Amino acid sequence: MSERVVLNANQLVKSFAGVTVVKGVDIRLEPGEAHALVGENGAGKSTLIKMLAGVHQPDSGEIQFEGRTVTIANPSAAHQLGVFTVHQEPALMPQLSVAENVFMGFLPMKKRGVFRWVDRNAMFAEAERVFQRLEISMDVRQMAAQLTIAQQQMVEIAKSLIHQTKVLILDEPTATLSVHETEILFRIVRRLQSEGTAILFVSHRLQEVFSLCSKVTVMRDGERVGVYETVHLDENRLVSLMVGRNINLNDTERREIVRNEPILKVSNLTRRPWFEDVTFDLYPGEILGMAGLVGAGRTNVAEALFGVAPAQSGEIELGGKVLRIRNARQAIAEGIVYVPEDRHKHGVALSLPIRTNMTLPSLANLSKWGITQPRVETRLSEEMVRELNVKTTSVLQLVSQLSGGNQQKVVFAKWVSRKPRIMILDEPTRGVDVGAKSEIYRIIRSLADTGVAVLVISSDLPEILALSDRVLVMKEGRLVADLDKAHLSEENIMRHATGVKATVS
Amino acid sequence: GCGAVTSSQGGGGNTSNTSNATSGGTTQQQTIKVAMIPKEIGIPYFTGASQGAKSVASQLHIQLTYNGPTTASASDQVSMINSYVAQGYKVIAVSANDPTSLAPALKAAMAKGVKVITWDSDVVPSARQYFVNQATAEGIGSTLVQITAQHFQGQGTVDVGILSSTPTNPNQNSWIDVMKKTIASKYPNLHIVTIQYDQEQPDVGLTAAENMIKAYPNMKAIISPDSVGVPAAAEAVEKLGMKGKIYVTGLADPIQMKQYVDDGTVQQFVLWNVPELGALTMYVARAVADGTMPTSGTFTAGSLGSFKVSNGQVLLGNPTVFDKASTDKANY
Amino acid sequence: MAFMVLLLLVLLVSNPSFLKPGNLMDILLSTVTVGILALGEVGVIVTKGIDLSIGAAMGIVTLVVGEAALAGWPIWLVVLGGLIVGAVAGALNGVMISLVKLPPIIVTLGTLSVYSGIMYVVTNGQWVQNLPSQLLALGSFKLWFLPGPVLILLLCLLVLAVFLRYTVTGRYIYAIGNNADAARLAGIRETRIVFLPYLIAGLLAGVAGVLYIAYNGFSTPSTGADLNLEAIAAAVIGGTNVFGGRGTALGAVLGAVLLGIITEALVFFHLPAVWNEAAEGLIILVAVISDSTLIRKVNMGRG
Amino acid sequence: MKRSSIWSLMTLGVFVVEMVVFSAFTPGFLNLNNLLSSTNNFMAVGVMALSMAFVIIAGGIDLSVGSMMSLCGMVFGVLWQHGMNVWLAALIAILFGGLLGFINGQIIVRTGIQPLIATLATLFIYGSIAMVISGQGQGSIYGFPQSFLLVGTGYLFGFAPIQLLVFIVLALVFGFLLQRTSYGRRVIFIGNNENSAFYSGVAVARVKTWTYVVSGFTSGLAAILLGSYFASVRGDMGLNFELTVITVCLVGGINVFGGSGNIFGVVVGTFILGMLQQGLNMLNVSSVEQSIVTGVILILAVGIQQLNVIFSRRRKPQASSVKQVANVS
Ligand SMILES: Nc1ncnc2c1ncn2[C@@H]1O[C@H](COP(=O)(O)OP(=O)(O)OP(=O)(O)O)[C@@H](O)[C@H]1O
Ligand SMILES: Nc1ncnc2c1ncn2[C@@H]1O[C@H](COP(=O)(O)OP(=O)(O)OP(=O)(O)O)[C@@H](O)[C@H]1O
Ligand SMILES: [Mg+2]
Ligand SMILES: [Mg+2]
Repeated sequence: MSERVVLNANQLVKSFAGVTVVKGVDIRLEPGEAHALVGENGAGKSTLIKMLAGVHQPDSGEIQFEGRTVTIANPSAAHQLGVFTVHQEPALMPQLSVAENVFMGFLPMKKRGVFRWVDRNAMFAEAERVFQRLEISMDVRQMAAQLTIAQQQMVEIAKSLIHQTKVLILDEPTATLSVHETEILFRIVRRLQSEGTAILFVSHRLQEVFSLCSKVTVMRDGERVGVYETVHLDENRLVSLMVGRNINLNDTERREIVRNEPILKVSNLTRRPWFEDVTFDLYPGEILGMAGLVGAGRTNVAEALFGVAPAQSGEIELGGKVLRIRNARQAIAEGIVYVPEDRHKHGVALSLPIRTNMTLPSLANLSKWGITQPRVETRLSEEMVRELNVKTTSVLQLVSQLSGGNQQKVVFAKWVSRKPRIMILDEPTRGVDVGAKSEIYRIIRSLADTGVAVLVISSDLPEILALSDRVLVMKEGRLVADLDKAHLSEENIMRHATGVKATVS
Repeated sequence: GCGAVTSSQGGGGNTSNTSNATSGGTTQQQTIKVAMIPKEIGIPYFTGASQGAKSVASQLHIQLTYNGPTTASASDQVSMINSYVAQGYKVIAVSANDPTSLAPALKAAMAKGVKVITWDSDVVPSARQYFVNQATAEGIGSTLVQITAQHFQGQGTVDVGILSSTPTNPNQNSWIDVMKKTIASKYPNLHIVTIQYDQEQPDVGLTAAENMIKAYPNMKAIISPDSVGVPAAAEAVEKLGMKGKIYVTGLADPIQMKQYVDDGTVQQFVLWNVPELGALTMYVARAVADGTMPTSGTFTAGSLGSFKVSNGQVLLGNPTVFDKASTDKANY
Repeated sequence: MAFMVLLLLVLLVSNPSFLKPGNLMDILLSTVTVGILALGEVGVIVTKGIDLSIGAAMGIVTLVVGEAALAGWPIWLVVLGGLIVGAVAGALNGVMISLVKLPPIIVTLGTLSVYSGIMYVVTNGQWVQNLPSQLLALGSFKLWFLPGPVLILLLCLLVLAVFLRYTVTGRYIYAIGNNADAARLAGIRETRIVFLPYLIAGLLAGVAGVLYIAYNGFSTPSTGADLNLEAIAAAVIGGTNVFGGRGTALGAVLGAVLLGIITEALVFFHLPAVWNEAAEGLIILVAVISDSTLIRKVNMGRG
Repeated sequence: MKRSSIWSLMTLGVFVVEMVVFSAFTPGFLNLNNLLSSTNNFMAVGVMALSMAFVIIAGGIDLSVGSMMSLCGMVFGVLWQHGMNVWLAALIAILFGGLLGFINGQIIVRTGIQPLIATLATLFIYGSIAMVISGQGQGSIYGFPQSFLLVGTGYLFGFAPIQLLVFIVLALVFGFLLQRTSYGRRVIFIGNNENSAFYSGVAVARVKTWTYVVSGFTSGLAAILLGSYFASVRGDMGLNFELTVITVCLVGGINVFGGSGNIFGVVVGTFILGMLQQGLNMLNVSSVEQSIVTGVILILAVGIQQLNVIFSRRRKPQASSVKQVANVS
């Protein structure tokens, strides 16, 4: 039995600055097994994974690899064992080519003289092959700086596929991916599995857990709740194991929307080469979904509406007034706010406290004669922390110390407090756990109920379906469908998004 | 120009209170602390002066501190002056980087009973008691022009380039002013075509000189009143194969010029006796401390001989024109 | 460097003698020192570092080389000594930055002071001059039509460019500068990779120092004081980003050449020298701005 | 925030050690009057460092401060020479500094070129213009009225140097500005994540431009202080000041890459470096040795402040255990 175990971690403990975040967790992986790791934001999943990947050292506990006790002192030690990890936040080298990013640390080389030369041709060819396997068209010579967050995620995945892996750890690899890319990823993972690789898979999309994994380890507050066979579970049961209570994501009790006058009329909005002739209306109180494959141009449309990347032509009419939105400040002043998809780049300042991040857009209102009011700010941000259930010790904690999902709530919080007219949410629940997701859904719905018009861009189809009153579908920079409630289904959306009839698991 | 460097030529009428200073260990003297501050350290010129000063300091019962900024900065000199005052120095002898910036600090020093003299580069007269003047601007400027003019005697218009140190150096500027005036009045065939700067860096000087030679093809002479500039100009002339075609002269230390004089790139250059300047400064310091210094007339500085004093200025004498023979003899 | 071409064209039209091959070679000659030092800065700045002491390190080398030559050492030993002194100066920076993890700007500001002080100590405040002709020959030899120093500059450029672009270690230098965390996750040993550029910079300061004294014929205790910022400027003008991750060897040398052209052009335009720096600043601005807008345009077009 | 306040405490410690060492070795050093009056030597640097802190925290750098100082000094001098009231001339010179800073800021935010290179260029340009003006004005300009000279050399209540008081008041204002105003908050945020600030509706370009404008103001003020202290202004009075000013900021714990630092640290940094020169002068250390000592102390001071960082890093087992793993696999 025990020789069937490739990796066996016993009683791992890790604390940061006196706070124990992983409290004696076991995990066992067998070759060819796909094992899910689930839990709320901040449950300690990434921390556990980082101990297996050599990023963090456990305070106590031991890790056995193929029966022998090992110290995984740093990432290259993990690599030597055959343990490769796709971390939660993509960390690419923006000024280097995609291919170099993929191979960094393992650059194909020819030895000649004292130097080790990079075999560039081999590198580019290899990289192209990897992306072909991923069924993605990617210019491997372009600089990583130009990639969207989803493309970055694909590069991260590609990095782990160039090795002979014994254990492949995937920390929320699908958070930015749409169904299409996710399917491709799963096909590859299944093949690796059949070759004997053990997979440890983290996701907040429980459907994926059920479709990919045979076992699931549930964590809550740094502890292991238990290990279960997925065949013996269903989604609701799993959620209650994670959260300790029942949650219904599809709570659709919504006020009927009366579509009288649109608050926002967008006509023929164009910004080549990103999108063209985008025309749609948005009504007060409506939640409008926007679906599409990665790179369809949704984010670009949002950025045009928010003014950070203004459109070249076309018209934006807000509350009957034609606007030329040239920058974010103007958009915000008009009541348009935007939760960006790349939260590390555009959403938060990681090394500043939660409070500072949450109050930045409202700073003018929160200060008197330009003098800040720390107490007022604290009160407001504590309120937001409570309302959004941000898991933190204090509002003065640095955002970098929060789990990914909680960071997302911070971004969300800074806009909710501004009482906007139009809220554009770009992947609003990327990396957010089920519990928080339902809270965010609740907030989105109640905002909409108070008359806020919401545009939700999401690659998570169940999310689009759960939230939207109406769905726009984008494909290659154009709006290809406007589906009302009656016509909403995953199949229908995917058909428009891909242009072919797709099957969805 | 700098108003401080005034001409003392023709000042012979002033003979009323000639007195001889009693200096050089005849009487039992008390040791005094003297601070000697050059414009900057690390330049052979000032190092030469310090050697001259050191050679006479002990016989004058002077405890000498020689220290200056590493770059020619007036503000560094001010903070040095302040700390010497705080440490109870008797005399401060400074070669000023700026005639006016040092004035408040020096006046404050005098108010506390410290004797202040300047050497090599003066401050406004109200901020010091004596200025030991190495040579008048007239002397330097006209000599440089004169030897150049003699070299080109009988020729038509001669284009001349000037390579100075920095645009703000007061000594350089006053010398260049005199050169211009002398040319205008006596040698109208000389024609200054450009003034460039070496920023006191050999490579900058070399590049500047090369560029001058190329940009002004008719230029026949380079005069550099700066000890970095002369060897740089000579080097440029050699590099561009213009030896014999471009005449190089200026103010420089003999030891620097030896190689260029030896190989014939430079025939003549100008300087005063720098160690003697340092030594004279020490004699003046001693006399000022003792209260035996005359305000005008003649001042006898031990073995150095006697020097003319007028309006609080002690004049070292006229600059020397060095040629191959005298360069070989000089050791500074 | 499109602007550079433009500048050269303007010069050609206004003063044809400027672009004579001999003159161009002279410009290259006058940029050798700054060019080599700028090459040293590239690797350093790519790793998000900076070396403010590079001119002072070169200054020490000029003095040591000069003194050693005057003391009658054989010329190969003199050169070797110069390179070693440069490398040691660079290594000292490197150790404090990579191993002790002190901020590069502070370390090199500190060593700038220390090295400048040492320059006076080495020479006792005197200049180094009247050098033996074997040493001076290093500055004036020619290979066919190429002056020796230019040849060595080109050699340094070639080696460094190839090293940075085509070797594994070179790519690791970029990786660290781009995203040190990601590089660590990829198993790159940070300490070693951060150390290397400083060593290289020191070594190049050694090369530059030997050439400087051999070419200029003398050196003073303040030699190189003006080159610390100029070398950085050349590298940055050539496209090296002070926030790390980007920069090329060729760019740095082109940056140095641009500075050289500007200096010479100003004299050719018969501009009073007090205006030189203003014109230099203005041309740098125009050059960098026009290049960056050009680059932006190209990127847009490509997208 | 937390890390930078640890830093400033450490910095304060370094300052105390420095003072103790100097008073132990120099008999006359701990004379309060001497100490107070010696601050006159470095207050101009301190004033410029206060605003440089803002520039650096916002992710920029300003190499042109010395040249702006020279140019403001010349503008002041020339205006006064042409008969303007000396105080009005001073005010105009300071405002003119703001204009120069505005130009810096606009070049940077409009063209997107690196601040290092933009301000290096204006360092040349402003400095050169100052030289040109001074060339026409015959070197230095002097002879200001006695009342004006009091700014640089006078004492309030007989012992408190006016320059020092100006610096302290300004430090309080700047400290308040950084820690307690929305402007300061935006500066810090931009230094941490400019993109995120932009996406949050912060007028990034305007906030950044203002840091340079303020840097210009203080350069103008420094020119006035120094002009009064030296009783003259000249075209190269600000030469080589930039590195000193930046050094003060770095010693004071301002992060070169922006985002963190505080004004208290800058104040302590000003005194550490200023007193260092004073103390070494009193010890009769030659300027050559001073240069070496200053360099070593600079590295040591920061090294000590880094100790906690280094130790926390050491606690983790490091690369040594890689071999262990290699044996296992
Ligand atoms: N470097 C750190 N310093 C301090 N606290 C940390 C650090 N890293 C993580 N934490 C804390 O540890 C807890 C667990 O974080 P972790 O990232 O492991 O959660 P997670 O389960 O991966 O959550 P998510 O689903 O949101 O990614 C969180 O409360 C987080 O705030
Ligand atoms: N080559 C590029 N250069 C500059 N910016 C780019 C480039 N490619 C993408 N972007 C930026 O990346 C972001 C996302 O663009 P994209 O068109 O892929 O959006 P999307 O369809 O919403 O993708 P997703 O489905 O991942 O949200 C936008 O901010 C866009 O401006
Ligand atoms: Mg996580
Ligand atoms: Mg998107």
